[in-house]
Amino acid sequence: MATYILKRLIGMGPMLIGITLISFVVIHLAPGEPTDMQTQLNPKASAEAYQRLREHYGLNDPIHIQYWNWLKRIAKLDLGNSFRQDGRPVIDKIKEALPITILLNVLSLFLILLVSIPIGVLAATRQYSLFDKLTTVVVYIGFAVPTFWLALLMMILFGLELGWLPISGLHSFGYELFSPAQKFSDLAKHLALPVFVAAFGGLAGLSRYMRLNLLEVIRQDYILTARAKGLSENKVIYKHALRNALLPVITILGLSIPGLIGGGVIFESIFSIPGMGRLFYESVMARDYPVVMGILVIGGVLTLLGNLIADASYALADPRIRHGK
Amino acid sequence: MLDIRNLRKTFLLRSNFFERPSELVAVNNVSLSLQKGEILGLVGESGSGKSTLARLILRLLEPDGGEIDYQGQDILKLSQKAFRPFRKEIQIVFQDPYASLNPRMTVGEIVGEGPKVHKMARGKELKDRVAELLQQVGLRPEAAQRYPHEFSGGQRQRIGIARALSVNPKILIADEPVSALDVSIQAQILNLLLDLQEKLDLTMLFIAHDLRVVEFVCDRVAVMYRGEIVELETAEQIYKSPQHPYTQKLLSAIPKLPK
Amino acid sequence: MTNMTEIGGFKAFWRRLRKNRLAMTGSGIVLLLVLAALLAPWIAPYDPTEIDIDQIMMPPTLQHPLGTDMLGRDVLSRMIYGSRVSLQVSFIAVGIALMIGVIFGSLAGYYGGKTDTVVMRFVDLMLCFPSFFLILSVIAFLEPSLLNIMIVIGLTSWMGMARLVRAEFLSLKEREFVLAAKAQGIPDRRIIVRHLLPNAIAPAVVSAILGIGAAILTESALSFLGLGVQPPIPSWGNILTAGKDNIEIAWWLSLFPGLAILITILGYNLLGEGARDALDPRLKL
Amino acid sequence: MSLLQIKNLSVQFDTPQGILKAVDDVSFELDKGETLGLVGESGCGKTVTSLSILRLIPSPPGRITQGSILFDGKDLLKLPEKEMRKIRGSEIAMIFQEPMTALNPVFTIGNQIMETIRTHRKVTQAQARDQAEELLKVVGIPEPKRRLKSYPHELSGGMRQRAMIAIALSCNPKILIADEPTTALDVTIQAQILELLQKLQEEFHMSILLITHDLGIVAERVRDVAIMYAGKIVEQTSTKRLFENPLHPYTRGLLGSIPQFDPARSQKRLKNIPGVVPDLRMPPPGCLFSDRCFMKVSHCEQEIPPLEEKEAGHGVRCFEV
Repeated sequence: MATYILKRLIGMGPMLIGITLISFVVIHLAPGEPTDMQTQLNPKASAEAYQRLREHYGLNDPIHIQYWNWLKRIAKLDLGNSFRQDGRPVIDKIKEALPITILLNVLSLFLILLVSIPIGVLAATRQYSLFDKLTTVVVYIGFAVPTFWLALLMMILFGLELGWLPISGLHSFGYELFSPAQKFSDLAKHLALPVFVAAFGGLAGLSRYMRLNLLEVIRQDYILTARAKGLSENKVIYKHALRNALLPVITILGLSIPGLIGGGVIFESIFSIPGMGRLFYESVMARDYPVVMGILVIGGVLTLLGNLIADASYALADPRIRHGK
Repeated sequence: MLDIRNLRKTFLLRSNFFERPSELVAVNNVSLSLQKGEILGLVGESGSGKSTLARLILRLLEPDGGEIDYQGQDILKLSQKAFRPFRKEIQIVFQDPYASLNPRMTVGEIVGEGPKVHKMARGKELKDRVAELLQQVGLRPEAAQRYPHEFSGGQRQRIGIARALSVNPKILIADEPVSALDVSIQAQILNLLLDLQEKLDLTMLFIAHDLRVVEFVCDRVAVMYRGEIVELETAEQIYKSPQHPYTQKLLSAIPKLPK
Repeated sequence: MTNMTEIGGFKAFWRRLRKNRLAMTGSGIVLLLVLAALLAPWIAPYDPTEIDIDQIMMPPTLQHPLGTDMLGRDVLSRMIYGSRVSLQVSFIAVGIALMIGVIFGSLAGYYGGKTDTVVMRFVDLMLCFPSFFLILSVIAFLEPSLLNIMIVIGLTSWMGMARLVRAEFLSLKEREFVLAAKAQGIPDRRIIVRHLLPNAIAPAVVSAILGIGAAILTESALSFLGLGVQPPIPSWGNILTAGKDNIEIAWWLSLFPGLAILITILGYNLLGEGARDALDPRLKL
Repeated sequence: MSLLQIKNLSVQFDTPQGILKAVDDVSFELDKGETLGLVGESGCGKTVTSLSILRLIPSPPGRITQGSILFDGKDLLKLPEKEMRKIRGSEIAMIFQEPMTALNPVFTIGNQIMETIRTHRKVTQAQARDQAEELLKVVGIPEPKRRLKSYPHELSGGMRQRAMIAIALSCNPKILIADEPTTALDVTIQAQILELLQKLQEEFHMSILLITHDLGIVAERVRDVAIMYAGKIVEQTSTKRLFENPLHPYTRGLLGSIPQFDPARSQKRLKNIPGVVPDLRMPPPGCLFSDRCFMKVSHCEQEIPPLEEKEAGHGVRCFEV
């Protein structure tokens, strides 16, 4: 196992280079220059100042040298400084935003697993029942709902009409003065809508996947064997079938990481949550190249790590892979 | 007719991704010669290398070493392109009648593709040829318009045979042609193969795991075990006095009907 | 191995699809949408860009069944015209993705070896990035035009199809009917076109139909963020943006375009899943 | 005395193309300690019959429409599900054709044997483990202690089937249903497994219902035999008599279809049965075998022949015998 992980880590090397290369190329192929924004915003900037700025960012070097220099800095975890007014190091901005995004996604993943697995199982074991048909309809609609629209509707309903939940940010005014319990409930209230919205599409997808998968497993011979042994139906489903049906979910979770991070752009912006998605959106709009490249690289690396963890857990969970033939 | 000398093929097996791949010698120094007009049986259990041998002869797999002489030429030395005309000469019938027919082509297209590509017939002529082939294997010519899934296992196997015969081969390799079929259908297909072999003067390599079938169909029988041919004798000799212990074991394991 | 046994030709596929009520509902929705887009100038009650300061922010009335926006423009007309954007973007983007996916997938699957390694590494690499991040960065730095959006969505959504086609090729090329074709000396190109592609394309087509929904979603999300189709050209996404800006006073601006997106995507999903079942009846549960 | 008595069993499946009578009016008896062979080709209803005994027909689409299955005097078809579960795996156990797919890939062999024991017997984990180890020894798996911890994929095909047999034997069942237990195995392994079953039958005083398509296996291992065709039993008698004097044209065709070596090569072709099995969703009226039958008379296509005793202890479903 350890050797496997080591091998995979080594194998990630070329992928990392690839990630940086794509991030770099995407930004530099686009027309316009990082300096445009700063010079345009400041009409007094002279041609001389413009040149100085170019020099400062190394924009006069040939493109491959620029990449090489950038790569060398990344290797030292130096992602440069933001172009925005504050001019803070990119890595600091990401450090602030990343935990929020991770918290949001972990919570919504939990919600997804917690709700969709039982729904999938119940729908599969009661195939063609009213419950099955109902959840199928809900799932189809869930698949098709645009998250940003759902977010708006939720804001209108729970925030404006009912007034139950706050609709923006992570904390209420005066958060610092709250007691720990108040802080917790305040945070929970702020997170409720975003987590629900973030989880919604996944809920639909996974419960449908779970249902299909379990139905497939139930048709296998070993389920017949389990029944022929005289096991109760609960044991047949929850021990023999579920274990096999859950295995592929691990892979699915691994594959869903980039989507979760990417989906953040929309609802983090809508709910004004200072996570990676919103940071990315704001940086893109402000042409803050160092931050954009930094997030692309970090996002890619996180996905790689996520996939590695998913593969390793799959290998641990499935004896056929764990023990080989 | 066909001389196989010291044919070898090794596969690299990766049983799971934690371990380094291991070697599996599928065909180990096999020499075999097919006489014109005979039916040579090749019998062995799963994993004995008999199907790999068939694929090597057809050059669907590239061997690691050895020679195959056909009409005075080592066909293994030919480039794939130079080998193409020879492909008409050696044809194969596969085991699984469900996997061996393209589900998105009509029976007529399946049977007629070979003659068409090799420019043996076209247009009306091709149509007639397909009809003739279908009749030869006991199907109605109207079958040409239908798709494989409309036929039963035995009928599909007939279509597979018609396809193999469509390019007028001299040698027919039958790779477990009846093992996926029910006994009563099995007998129909065996009889058909025997009829066609006689009528078209085919040379046949008949591969099977069932010694009963092989002994009934074949003139000579080669017994394959772990990539090697352990015994090669006339069917009668194999039946009456098997020499190799594996052949003896195989023979004694066959359930026998009372006389 | 019998999943191919009941497939047959296009007629059989159509017959099975016809029987599937959900799939037929889906194609009905899609058909309506296509009609709305094609006939927009004739069926839209108003000019979608016509400003009417007397009718600003009117809630739905008989005159304006879906209300008006902050410039007094008729929301229904804007939505009918907006369907043109959705349709155009999704079809062309998915067409691009399908083309790239099929070509890369077939090459990787058929030739294997180094070709396969290189192509699949690239696919893995592209999959490492949240595709919305990539789209957003490129679009933001380019002009946010319809053409750019279509191309960028297409270029960032072919990976799944490439994987599907490759996986199909890998399993199909070991199938006995392909071996039989090789044994008959059928040339490579004919084997790919006649034997492999027709059997391998189905999952990619299904994923393309489902991908149309996803592309519509991406486009409207871009418009919503102000990076998509620029006003005054109407699109569902930018009507929704107006809805967000006026969330406290004009609920209809949020509700209807969202509903339109939902129903459209639902239509494509129903059609896509129906097509999958009809293409491969074995998978139907 | 018969331990298991099946009377007039009929099983139907609802298919999109109509109702399929998979098993139609099947009756047979299985005596204590004896073996009955149920023989037929694919789709003849032999597996459906065996699954019906344990009431394991997937429903929907399947359903037992009539008949009774008397086991030890109880009608299994009338038992509540809970009582039925006590019989499955404990009184009547089953093994299947494909041991690889019949064993759950994610649990160890030991776990799967112990599970059966602990479902039906009140024993501790440790006792169950000892019993499981003993069972592995009995079915001839070397190093039983180590093999308890093995997963199915780590065993060869033959060993997997032995493990499957160990599971089936774990509660000392009165009846073992073996559904094509050797079809997926190589012929040399097949002989070993059949040998093992015979040995265990004596040791455990079991009755065996052996389901197979291979008349050769029946000839060597089975006392009584029933031949099925298209959902019906067409011939039923002792094995000895069946081979001495096969009466039904289908049985005769089947026997002729089996290749047998003949040094003189007098027989150049097999005596085969022409045609194919009819579609059971649209069965023709009359005898289902009539369109493949060389003894057919016009009568056969109108009426279904009954299963009649043509001699003592030899039932045949044919007008012309």
